[in-house]
Amino acid sequence: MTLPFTHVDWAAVAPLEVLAATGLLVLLFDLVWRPFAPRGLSLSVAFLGTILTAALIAQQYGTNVAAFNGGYIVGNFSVLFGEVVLLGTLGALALMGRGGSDRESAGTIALLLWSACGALLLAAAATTMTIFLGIELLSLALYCLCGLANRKSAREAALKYLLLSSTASAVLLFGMALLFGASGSVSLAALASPAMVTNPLFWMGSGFFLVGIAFKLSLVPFHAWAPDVYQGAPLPIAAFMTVVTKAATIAIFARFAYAALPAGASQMLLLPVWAIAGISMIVGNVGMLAQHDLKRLLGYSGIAQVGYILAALAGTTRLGLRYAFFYLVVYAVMNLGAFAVAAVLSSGDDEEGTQIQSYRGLGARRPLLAAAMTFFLLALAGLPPTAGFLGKILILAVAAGTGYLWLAALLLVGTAISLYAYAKIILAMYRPDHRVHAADIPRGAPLPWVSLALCLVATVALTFYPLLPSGLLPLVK
Amino acid sequence: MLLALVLLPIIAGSAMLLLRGEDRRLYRGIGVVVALATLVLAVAARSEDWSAPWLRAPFVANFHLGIGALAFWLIVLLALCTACAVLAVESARPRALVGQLLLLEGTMLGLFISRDLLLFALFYDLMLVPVFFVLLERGEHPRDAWRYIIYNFAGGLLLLFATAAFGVLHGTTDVIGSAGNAISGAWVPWIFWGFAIAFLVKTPAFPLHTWMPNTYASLPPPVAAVVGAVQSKAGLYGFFVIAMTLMPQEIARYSTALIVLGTISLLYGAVAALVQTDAKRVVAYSSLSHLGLIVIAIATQQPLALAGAALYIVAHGLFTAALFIGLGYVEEREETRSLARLRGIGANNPRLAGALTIAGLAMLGLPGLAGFVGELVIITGIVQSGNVAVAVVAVISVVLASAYVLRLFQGIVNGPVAHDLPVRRDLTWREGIAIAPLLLALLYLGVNPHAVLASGSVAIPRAPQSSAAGVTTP
Amino acid sequence: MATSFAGVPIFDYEALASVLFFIGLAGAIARRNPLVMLMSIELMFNAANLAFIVFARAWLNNAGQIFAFLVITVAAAEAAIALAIVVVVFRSAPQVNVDDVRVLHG
Amino acid sequence: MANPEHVMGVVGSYPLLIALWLLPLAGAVLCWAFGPQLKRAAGWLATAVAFAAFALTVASWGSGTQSLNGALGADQPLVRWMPGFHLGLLLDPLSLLWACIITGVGALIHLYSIGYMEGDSAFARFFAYMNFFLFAMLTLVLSDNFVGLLIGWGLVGLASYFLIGFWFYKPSAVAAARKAFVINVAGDVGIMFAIFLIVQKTGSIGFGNAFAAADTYGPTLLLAICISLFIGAAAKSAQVPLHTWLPDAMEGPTPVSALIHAATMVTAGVYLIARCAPLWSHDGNAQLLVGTIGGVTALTGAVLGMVQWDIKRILAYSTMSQIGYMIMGVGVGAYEAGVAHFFTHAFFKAQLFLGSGLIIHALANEQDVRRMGGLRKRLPFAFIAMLVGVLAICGIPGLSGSFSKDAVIQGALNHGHPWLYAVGIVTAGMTAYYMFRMLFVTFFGRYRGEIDPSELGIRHPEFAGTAAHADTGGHDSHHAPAWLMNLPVAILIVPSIFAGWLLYGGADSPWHRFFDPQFGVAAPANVPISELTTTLVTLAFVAVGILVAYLRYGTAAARESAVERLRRESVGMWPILANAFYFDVALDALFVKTSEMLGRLVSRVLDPHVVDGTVREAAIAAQGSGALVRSLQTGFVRAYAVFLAVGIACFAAFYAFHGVH
Repeated sequence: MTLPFTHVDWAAVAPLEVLAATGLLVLLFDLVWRPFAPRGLSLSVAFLGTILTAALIAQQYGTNVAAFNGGYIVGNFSVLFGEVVLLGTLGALALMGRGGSDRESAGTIALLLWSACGALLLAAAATTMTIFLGIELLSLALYCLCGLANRKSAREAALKYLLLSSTASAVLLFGMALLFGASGSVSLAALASPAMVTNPLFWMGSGFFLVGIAFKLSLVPFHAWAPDVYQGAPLPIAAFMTVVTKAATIAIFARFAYAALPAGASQMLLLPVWAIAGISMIVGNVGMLAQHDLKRLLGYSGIAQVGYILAALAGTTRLGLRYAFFYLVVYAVMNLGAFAVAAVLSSGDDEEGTQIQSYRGLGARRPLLAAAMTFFLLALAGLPPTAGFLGKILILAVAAGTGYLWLAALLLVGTAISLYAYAKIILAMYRPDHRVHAADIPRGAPLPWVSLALCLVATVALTFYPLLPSGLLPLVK
Repeated sequence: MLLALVLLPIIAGSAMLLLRGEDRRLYRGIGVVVALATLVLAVAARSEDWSAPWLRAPFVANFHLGIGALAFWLIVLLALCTACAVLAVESARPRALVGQLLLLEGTMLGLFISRDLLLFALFYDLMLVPVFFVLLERGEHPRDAWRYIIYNFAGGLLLLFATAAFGVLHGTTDVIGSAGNAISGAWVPWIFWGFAIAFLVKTPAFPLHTWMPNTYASLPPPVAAVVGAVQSKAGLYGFFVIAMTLMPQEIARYSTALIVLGTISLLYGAVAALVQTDAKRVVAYSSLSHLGLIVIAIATQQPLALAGAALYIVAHGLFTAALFIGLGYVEEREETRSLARLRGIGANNPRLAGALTIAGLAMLGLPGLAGFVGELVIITGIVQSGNVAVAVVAVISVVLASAYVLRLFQGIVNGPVAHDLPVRRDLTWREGIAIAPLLLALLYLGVNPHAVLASGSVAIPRAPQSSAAGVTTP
Repeated sequence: MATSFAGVPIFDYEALASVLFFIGLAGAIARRNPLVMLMSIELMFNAANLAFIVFARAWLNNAGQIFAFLVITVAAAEAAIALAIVVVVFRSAPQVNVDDVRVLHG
Repeated sequence: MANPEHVMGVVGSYPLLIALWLLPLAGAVLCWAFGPQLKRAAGWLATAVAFAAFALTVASWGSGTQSLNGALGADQPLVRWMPGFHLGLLLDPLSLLWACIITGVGALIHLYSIGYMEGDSAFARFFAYMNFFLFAMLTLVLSDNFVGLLIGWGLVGLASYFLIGFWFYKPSAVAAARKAFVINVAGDVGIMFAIFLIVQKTGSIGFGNAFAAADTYGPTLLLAICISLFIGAAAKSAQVPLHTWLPDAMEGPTPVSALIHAATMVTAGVYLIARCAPLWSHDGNAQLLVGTIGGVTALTGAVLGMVQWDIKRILAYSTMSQIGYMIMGVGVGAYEAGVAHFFTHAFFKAQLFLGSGLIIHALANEQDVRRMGGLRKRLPFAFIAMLVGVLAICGIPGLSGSFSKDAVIQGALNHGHPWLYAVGIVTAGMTAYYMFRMLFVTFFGRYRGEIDPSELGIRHPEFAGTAAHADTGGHDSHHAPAWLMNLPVAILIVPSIFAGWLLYGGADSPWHRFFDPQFGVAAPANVPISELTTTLVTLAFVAVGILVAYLRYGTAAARESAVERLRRESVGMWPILANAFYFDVALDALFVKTSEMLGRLVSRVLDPHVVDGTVREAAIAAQGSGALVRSLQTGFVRAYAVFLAVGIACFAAFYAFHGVH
């Protein structure tokens, strides 16, 4: 018996292998050298491995390989989304270097890397099977990661995420089963057949499939887990989830929406998604208004931001995908930046520093940090000169171009509300009468600072040198 | 050099925010030098044109900078106001204030020299930030910062939308200051109102003005001077270079609506100014009234009215800045702005009283000062466009203006000396120099307004666009 | 595509799978014991599995069967993690009730 | 107006004209900037400037009266704003006359002020304002276009404002200044409006173009232009109903009242209408309107003048009444007569004011005639000055007033307005009454300054213009030599008596020859009443007026019972007269109260609750929805699962529906 897969197939997944192996190496090194270099070593290995993976993926740019019988398709699409995933991973790793207890740090890092493997898999997955595999790999690791802090809230977040996400996975899986029943193939390519338009199984399967996707994207009404989990999870993990999970899931959604739908059915089929994307923009932003915890607030913010990204995809145009990707990158950068500021300010596992109350008077005590935080919040709101501004205008342009004006209108309303919410934090930082409340704030570890600075530079640079890759169209075969 | 023009104040301002120490003379000195340097640069770069590519899709956008006819005078006004405002800074923490003022100047400079709609939109939102922070840190109530940012940001969002839609429709946003970019179509009304509402918020005009009295009252006087004098003109400038140039049919079609809004603003601001007890609020509401007149002028599209509008934009900037700075001196001396308490300043501060007098007279449109020429030419244009009833309302507002200006000015300057208020010395040389250029400019433009008047009638480009270096088609 | 399997129409299998799925969903919502919720979720997984196998048979495509095996494996891993998390959460609790877990809300 | 650009004068370069125009400005700036250094010299400097300006005016006589190809006078272009907006100076007989009075009488009043303002803490500032006023007034009369005229119009209003409110620590002065200014601005916008209409029609602001097109406007537009211009004239010249500021303006120092509120500024309306004679001549309706308002004003002023007690208010109402004559004259088309009355009035009214100033100065700022009496012996020079003025204003033959007043009255008849003719004659009688009343009460009888005010019926001394509460900045501590104040008055006596003789001789009079090129031939005097008859009838009415005044105040018995009589008259005065026909109250209720009420409505109700309220409600709604979202997020994982299930159900329903279709 010969293996059905060739050298080409394995070469295509080489980056995943490297990343997975890095996770193993981290554990191994930790086992051997733990007494000497508790955390720095694990982090260094993880950084090196991730950067190596990123380099390997970058090498695949411009190639076009359908590995594993079309289950894993390497192309510009997978490369670019993979890089975003790794960007998020690096950002999360950087936040891990913020001090606190060393307990289980190697395990955490390893799990994080493996979770990122799942996300990388999703970026390239083109069959329902690989998609399921990727989602589960991503999620299973995250269930653990969420609970890896010695806090009641962290454990609760893990439980909630576990129960709800598993349910959603089951729905997704059931949808996949129905899609399989409709087309007789696990390949997404098979769904693009015109015969599917009249197939009830296809419609029901797509519905369940999209519910699963919408849950991962935390779109309303499948969003309820997100604020709780982001608040409860350790800070680096929350950052990871906001960026990596979203990037990977959007990759899947884009592949499904752009390449796997029969012509003529796609707009009607995806209409519910656009609708809940629109609702998410409002609910997410409104939800921010009454929050007292930064991580929770950013969770709500994420709900709305995903809505923006989907608004770019509405109409499923080539340009839309480019701008969705651009906004995704921008969101990743500014979100990581905000988390980096929070990481500098919070120390230890209890993460009291993420309470908005503790930001009071920051403007006077730590002007640089306060300025950075303000910058990222304004970026999230879409004020210039941040890339959030350019991203929004591009999304508006696409929405105007494709005729989804109502999405554009909801985006405008949502953005206005969001500024209200972000301004509240800024207000807390700069209000003169809050100056006295400023508690003693730790200096913070260097890594989050570096991350913060890089994010800041990137957020500005992306405005003036927007990263708008062409040839991003996802393939299924 | 154009790039340097924008970057100089921004870099200087940012650096100032990051530095330490509160040496008032040092920072004031740097600020004045930077502001004057921008003035020199602007004059030197008046005919320059600089461009670099930005976006290729979904529409072409470039970093395209150049100084238009009207923009030039706005820049001169801006640099002058900034220099004076910086010089008038009187704070225990001057560093950040001067820094924010320079940032404000830089962002507004960027706005005025943008030749690309997207770049314009960028600066349009960006210039909110320094003011927001000043309000936040030094305003009288955080609520004012809220109100300011929410209203203006909402306007900015509409501008954003309109810009995006314009870009999609037209294929390029590199259109400011060049002819032949007028668009038409079923969508254009939406785009037009997107721009128009954004500009009306900024100006502000009824009913989008309620952020303004609080903001002006709350801001420290130097910043209030720059915001009231120049930032409020961003919307009007936008009307000139965007709404009028790119959507001439729409502005003609909706001129009635704009005229009605302008007329309501005109009267509304005037009667509200009559009964304010806060000196700065009088100026704020008067601003609503005066800028309403410019909105009307723009809506009529009459060349004479536009010429007058250009002059009045500059004149209003000058006397608003002078008044805010002057009232700042009063507040600093007497520790109150309440007209119920202030009186008799003139007895001990004749120079301050004189400065306030000239600024106030310019505001009420005294013949011979710049404000008068603007009003006269604008209303002449309004009559020429056939809106005689509007002109009647406009002249009524002139009478009301004399009433509220005198109420303000006499309330502060005249009357018996208020013995319950502290007696301070008259204007120092520095304070005098900070306000004198504005007053001299008012006098000069009142006699010889030719150059500025001309800029209004040529603001709408008719000549073909000069080819810009570095621009490639997608 | 075959229309029946072992004398039973495909539609009936589909119906059964659907019923199982919704029973599982109902259980996941209604029960307070996280273990029972997890069991309900497993039921949903298995409903999918059933559908996969039936469709694999119907389409004569063994990818569906492979998928089912994959799901079983993944479900096992998930169960392991789930039990660990449940134990950690309810280690010192008198009873196992998800309604008691609501530090995070709002 | 033969030349195509329709410039009125001979275009050229006239450095004297520019010097004449700018010299007072330079004086003003010098006095203002270096006041503290100049001290008393500021007064002399300003006076020298005024005399120099007068000399320059006389020196410009030749260019002002030159005539070339139909162009009359001198035109000096200045600046160009825009096409059609050219500013320049024009000196023709009309402006020459005004310039002479402004600088000539102005110079004398400057001289007088050095004495009157002696010791005032803001001595230099006063002269800066005075010189500034000269500059503004010269701008007004020398401009060759409506915008320049409007600039001057506004600036004289400003100068007037400054000078009325000169003692700015007096709340009453401040209020009076504001009132004067606001009403004057209302007049300014009238002129502004006329400019709009003219520019719309002619595309130019120049007088020449405007008048050349006089017959092309059409009746409606022409009437609108004339009415707009007249609003300006009425506000400036205190015509009913915009006259209420003038009595209040007497809060200013007395020389100011003499110069601005009697001799020059308040006659700007006369100038304006005379200047725009080509427009008025084309519009009978406008003539009727303006003539009527002039007549009404003359009568109203006279009636109110009869019941005043403040010496300056008596003179103020008399000024108002006399300007009514002038407006009536120029309004109906008797331009030469109206202008002539301005000319003579400038002298005798300035003299009256300066004379009253002598009294006020001597009595330490006492202005209430009830507290005077018997001053004939104490202030003999003032008595002579006042007497000459009174005789002149009453129109006693031979004195200046009689010539011009009779010319106006006769002019009204000549131009077909018999009613105005009658009004003019009746008013002349009333004028004689109140002027002699003032004369008798002030200079005859016994001095009543030591009597308690309440016995004289002065219920609120602080409001009655008495010196009791007027703090004039150490005004009394110094006294300048008497000749400083007496000399100008003495000089003014000469023209007060003789200036009218310029009119003597009908069509051959120097006056007519001077103005003939300007106004053209007067209307044919085809009327049943000759000039001599008019003079005699007027004289009869004047005699009656004087007689009544004598009987009431001048007889020996009346002098004896003066205190009792004055008290009775004061207390028993009709409210309608005491309140000056309620003009103030009506204007206040109509405009001031209304706009303040609107302002309160706007800023206390509309702005916070309606306009901003909408936004605030939206913000509150957003906050509320935030709380709602928060409350939905209960924390119960099963509740979240319910959301999930509901979502699934909705999705399933949607896709099932579309799948089946």
